[in-house]
Amino acid sequence: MLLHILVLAPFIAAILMVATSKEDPKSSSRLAFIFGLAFVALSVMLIAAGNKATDPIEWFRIPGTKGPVYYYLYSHGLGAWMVFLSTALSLVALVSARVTSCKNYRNFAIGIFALMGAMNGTFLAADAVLFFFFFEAMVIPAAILIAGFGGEKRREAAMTFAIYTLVGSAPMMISLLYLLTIADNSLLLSLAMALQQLPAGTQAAILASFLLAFVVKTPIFPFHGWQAITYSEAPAPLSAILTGAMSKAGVFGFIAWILPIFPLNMGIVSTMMWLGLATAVYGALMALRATDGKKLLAFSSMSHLGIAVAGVFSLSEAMLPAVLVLLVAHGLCAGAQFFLMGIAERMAGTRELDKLGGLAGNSPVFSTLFGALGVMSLAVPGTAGFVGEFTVLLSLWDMGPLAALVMGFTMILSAAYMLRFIQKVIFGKASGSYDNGPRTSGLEGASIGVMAVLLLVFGFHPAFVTDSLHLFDEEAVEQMTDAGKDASAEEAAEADEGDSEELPQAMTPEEIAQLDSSLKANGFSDEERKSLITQVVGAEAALALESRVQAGLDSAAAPTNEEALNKEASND
Amino acid sequence: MELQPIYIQILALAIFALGLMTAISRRNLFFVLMGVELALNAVNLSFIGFSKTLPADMSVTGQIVPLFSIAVAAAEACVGFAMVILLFRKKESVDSDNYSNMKG
Amino acid sequence: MTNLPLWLIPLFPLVATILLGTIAVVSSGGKKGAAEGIVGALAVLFPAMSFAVVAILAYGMPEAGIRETLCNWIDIPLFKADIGFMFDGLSRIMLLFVTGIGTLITMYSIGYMHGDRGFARFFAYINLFLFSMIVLVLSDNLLLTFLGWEGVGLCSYLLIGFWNKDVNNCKAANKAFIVNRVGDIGFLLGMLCLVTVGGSGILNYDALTSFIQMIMTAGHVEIVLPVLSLTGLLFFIGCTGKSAQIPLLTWLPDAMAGPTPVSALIHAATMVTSGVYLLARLGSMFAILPVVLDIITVIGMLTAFWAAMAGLFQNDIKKVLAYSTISQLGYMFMAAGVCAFDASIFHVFTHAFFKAALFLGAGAVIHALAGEQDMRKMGGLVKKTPVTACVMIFAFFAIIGFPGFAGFWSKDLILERLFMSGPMGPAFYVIGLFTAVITAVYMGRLIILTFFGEYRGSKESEEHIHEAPACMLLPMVILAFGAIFAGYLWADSIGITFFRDSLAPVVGSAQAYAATMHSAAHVNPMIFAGLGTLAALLGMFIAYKVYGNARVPAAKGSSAPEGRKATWTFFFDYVHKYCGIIPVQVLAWICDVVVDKILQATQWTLGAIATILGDGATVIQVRKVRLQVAFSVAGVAALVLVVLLTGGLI
Amino acid sequence: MLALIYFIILAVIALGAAVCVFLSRHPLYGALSLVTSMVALAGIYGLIGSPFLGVVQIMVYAGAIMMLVTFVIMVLNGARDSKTPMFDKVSFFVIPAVLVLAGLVGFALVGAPLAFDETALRGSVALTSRTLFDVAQTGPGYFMLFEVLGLLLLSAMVAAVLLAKKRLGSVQSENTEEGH
Repeated sequence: MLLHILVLAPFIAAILMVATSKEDPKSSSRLAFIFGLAFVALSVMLIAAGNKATDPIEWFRIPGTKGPVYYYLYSHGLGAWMVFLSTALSLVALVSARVTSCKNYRNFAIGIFALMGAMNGTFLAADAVLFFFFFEAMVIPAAILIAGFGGEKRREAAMTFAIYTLVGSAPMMISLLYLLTIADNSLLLSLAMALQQLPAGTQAAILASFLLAFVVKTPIFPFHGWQAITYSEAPAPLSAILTGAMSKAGVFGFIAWILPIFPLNMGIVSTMMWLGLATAVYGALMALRATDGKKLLAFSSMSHLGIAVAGVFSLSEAMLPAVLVLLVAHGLCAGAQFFLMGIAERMAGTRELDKLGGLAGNSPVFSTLFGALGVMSLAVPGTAGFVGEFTVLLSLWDMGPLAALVMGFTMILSAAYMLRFIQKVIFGKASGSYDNGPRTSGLEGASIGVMAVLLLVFGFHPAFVTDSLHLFDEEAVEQMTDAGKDASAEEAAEADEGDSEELPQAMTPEEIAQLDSSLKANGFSDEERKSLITQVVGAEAALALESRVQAGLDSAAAPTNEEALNKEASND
Repeated sequence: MELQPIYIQILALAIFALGLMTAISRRNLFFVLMGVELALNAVNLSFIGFSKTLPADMSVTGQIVPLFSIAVAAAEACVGFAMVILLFRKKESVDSDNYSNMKG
Repeated sequence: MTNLPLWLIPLFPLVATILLGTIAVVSSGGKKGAAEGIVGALAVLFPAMSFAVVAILAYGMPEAGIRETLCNWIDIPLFKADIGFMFDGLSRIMLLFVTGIGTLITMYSIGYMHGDRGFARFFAYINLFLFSMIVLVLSDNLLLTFLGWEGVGLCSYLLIGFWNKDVNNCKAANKAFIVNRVGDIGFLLGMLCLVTVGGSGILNYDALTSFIQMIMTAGHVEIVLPVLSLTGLLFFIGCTGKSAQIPLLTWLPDAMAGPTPVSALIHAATMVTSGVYLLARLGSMFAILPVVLDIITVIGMLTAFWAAMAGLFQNDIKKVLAYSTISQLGYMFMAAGVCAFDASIFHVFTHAFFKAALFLGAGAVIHALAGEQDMRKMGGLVKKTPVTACVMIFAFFAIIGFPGFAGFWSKDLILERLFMSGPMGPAFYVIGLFTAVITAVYMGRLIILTFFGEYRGSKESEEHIHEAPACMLLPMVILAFGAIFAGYLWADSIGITFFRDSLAPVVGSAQAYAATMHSAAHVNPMIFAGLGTLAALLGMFIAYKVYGNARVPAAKGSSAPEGRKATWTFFFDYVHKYCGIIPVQVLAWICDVVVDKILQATQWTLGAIATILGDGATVIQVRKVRLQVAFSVAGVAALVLVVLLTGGLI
Repeated sequence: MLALIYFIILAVIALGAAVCVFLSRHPLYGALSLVTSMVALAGIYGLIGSPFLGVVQIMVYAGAIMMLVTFVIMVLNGARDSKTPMFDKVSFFVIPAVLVLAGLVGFALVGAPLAFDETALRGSVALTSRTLFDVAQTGPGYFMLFEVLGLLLLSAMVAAVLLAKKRLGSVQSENTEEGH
């Protein structure tokens, strides 16, 4: 139920916002604030609730494919945290935009809620088609908001953003459709199994098309053309959401879709890792030369996400918690920095770094927050950023000292550009007046302050974040199994009418061992392998159990399989 | 020689072709609308002609659809001419080539 | 009383930080700022309470120290770390002088910062610094030490750039942080190296020591030696950053842009010595890495010599002290390099007193002269500010190693250990002694130029020269006492070894291991004492001869040295510029101007192709609606034709 | 046989009138030709057994709509497109295209086997109205559709009025301008 609310209720909220008066931003902002707060509370509940899944509802059938598309949501630690980022940043954006864009506040709030719903859907979808649907749907409200509320070159920015992201994910749609013609349904597991049947060349092509979508969204080095202009032209609250939550969809895609579905050979893995590092260095270098505050933040964000992607493809055991902490830290930190830059722009009327300065004496609360968050983005120990970057560094160290060294270089560069940024904005002498717009409102300052405090809390006790991360723990596997059972029970019922011989059989230990070794060869870590196989075996065992009860056979073999598997995993 | 259904259809086709030609090739907006009316009439004729070839219980549909299409055509003509008046008032012209603002 | 929890020690400054920070932010909106009385009282009270806790704990500390694990910090696969504290001989000494001197300097700052707009903010930073420093020395594992390590770097950044209206101060602060960051990456990678060798548990100091002992007793040193050497080297890079050694030393002279109490506390007494602390803390590991130890010795020696030479050329009173700090840190590294960790920590201890006294004295002078830092415009101040002059002269005697003063005992000890360190020992000793002579020369120059001769500033400014207020003088006097008597905790020549015994549980075994590696002839310690005294006297004599006759060049504009002196002083700045900054800038330029333009061109080309294709399609999309309908008619005709030809209908 | 003769007469009238619509210069002539063509078509409807539709055709089309058309044409007196050519370059493309289309469809039609089903009169008023309004037999389908159609007509009327009327304010302003 929680999942349904988190995905669907934002859209309902958007529709309800339409009912409020356009001329009366005060009432609509109050309504929006209440909604936003409720969603944040819900997302915190989602994190606290652990793994959850809804009942799969058959949504529609794509002609030419075997199985139906399910409306099926499930949340694991990663997705839940991303949902938290999306709701929290949306709330702060609503608060911040209240001061900035009074005139069309209602429309802005509608867009933000629609965007939030699409992002939540992306992070919670268990069905590939559903995921893709939301993944694409995110672009629309974002592009409209940029075109409607952005800076001078907003049309260009919105076009660039929409074209880049939509074109980037178009190949993914085609290959997903192709996969669906082979797979039983569009759930993760059957996609992975379907992929195994394809020849290696096709697999590589499908992998490339999937990667492209996520690489553009993140963005990774040669595909980052949309990022700087979009982030700088979008209204600051939206940029915060874009960088804090939406760009996470790319990294999330790598973790939640690429890694489980595709057999990754080392070539791809190391290529992606080095691409991530190249992005990190490139972003940092570009940030060093940036003269536009928001562009600087955009490149800084790109640099950090490059590190996150490199961390993902280090595929070490510590990868998942490390990247999660890094993403959460970056989401909060970069988001807050964009909000602050937005306030600076509002006060000064410009984003040019050379025309800013001296804010420390002018508005101390703002500068305190600005300085504090700037320092936090440097991954100073005690902040969540440090835990994330250190653990990612640890993961990269596993891949080789050179990778870690490159990341270290990036960290030095990040200090260089971020300190320059802080100095240019809040230190020195004021080069203009700061009376262009309203100053930091109390609510704004408080919400950004809360983000800073959260960063500190996660920095000293990252277990808040990492503990929620039992990606495929027993409960989830159970639910996945149930879902699979339901789905395939229907199919089995259909099949019973025609031919009852087609009931699937449980996998033999040899088969499991084979699967395991193939997974291992493809670079899966022990835990992932174990969880994947547990899923497979769980689903298979449940099915086998059914058929065996019918056949009156002994069903003791299924647990034995699992035991053998556990033994294997522990031996590894 | 008796009346054959094919004659009716050929007549309907001829009138439809004339209506289409009028609608497309004439530039006067009135002729465009009248061409459309002519084409609609031809379609009605075709319906009725075909309905005559079916058994009585199945043919009723063929009688009903023209009825509706006449009503819809009336509505269309109503709005269409109102738009002509509006357009004429705007540009003092009923030449359809003058109204090409939609092109980006 | 000894069962006080350890976390109380860092807690007090942390609470003070939060309180003062809140006051600073809340009061900053108003015109007047917070009441200085309350802020000052809070700022001094909390460090003083920490000091009291440390003192109580230090008094009743058991031989093996106190260990306390507070909670779990990071717990993910592959890596676990706890937040835990360790209070042993080494931390005890560090904590005593960190909190003690910290309290004194905070007190001094109340007077120094009087009337500043950021009064509360300053003390919030100072308390944050004390918190970080306490965590640095109190933690029981490397990761938590790193927290303090970066924390002190951060506070140093904040305090150097405290007067942030002036962009130059900010640039100095940025430089300090970035150069430190380079070292910090070394520290981080060093930790990862250690994790590779022995898992995440090895980051705990006790675990590391027992690990080293285990491989030593098992005789497997050769196997892990390459990795451990790399580890040691990486940690040493971290130390060079924090302790301003070659090649990462350029930030310290620039860091003098901050308020003088900051220079005294952070850039002389405490933070910069954390590198030495780390070397001593990891002594058990460094002791088995001969190559790294040699590198440390050589680097320390070069730093000591170079900084002493550079100190000769400075006109800014604080810059002289900065180079002198670097030089003294070089001594400490030399000592650490020959495995004399107790001697280096002893020098850290005495140095903290006399250097803090010198800086506070310099601060009092600057305060008296309303911000003038150029020594060429001073002179004759002994009459106007007698207490300050006395304090500085005592500290001067301490730093040059005049017999009986604190520096004498520690420097003497280091030189002695250097001499006995092996075949290269005498060479090290000679250079060390020579550096001591130079030290005496430039310090003598400072004292002579500042306090003796005629006043060389403008007449009207002479009117305003006044002695500092009592709250500034009191800490100075206490530190001056420290500068005189701190050395008697380990007066080897007269047989007091309290300090060594206190450190023995921590670094004793490492030094014993190192001592077995080479045996040196025993020399009478009185000879070293005599030579040291001689060096100090010689230096003083030279200084008197050269500068005593008031042949001081007239002050021109900048206080920075010029010509060949500048080349010498800024040598490492040039090195950094040409080896670090410019390559990065070129790289950034390539990224921005070349790579990005290529990508944009690609993007543009693709867009142009799409546009051209689109234009091709719009040729059909004519202006006339009728023609479009005609096209569709033709299309229907074509469709019908196709259906007829393929026989779909008939 | 007699039916065929009637059919031929009516067909010739209808076709000829349609050609007149196509070729006439003034829209008023076109409208009158269109009326003629529609009346002829109504006759054909009656001839092939749908007298109800024939009546509706005359009432709605020939009566109501064409009156509207002529009225509008006369209101907009300048609607004569004498300045523009009747046929232009587009027509030379359109006419062959339509003819080809018609020829192809006609070719397809000729091949189709069609025959009249010789049963009783089917398009009678009684039968049609029974089919339309008999809720019990066919369900609400046609009845609902009929009502919706009524709604459509109503809304079309409202839309036409809204579109065509001058703004009251603008009328007044024009009047005042004239007054000055």
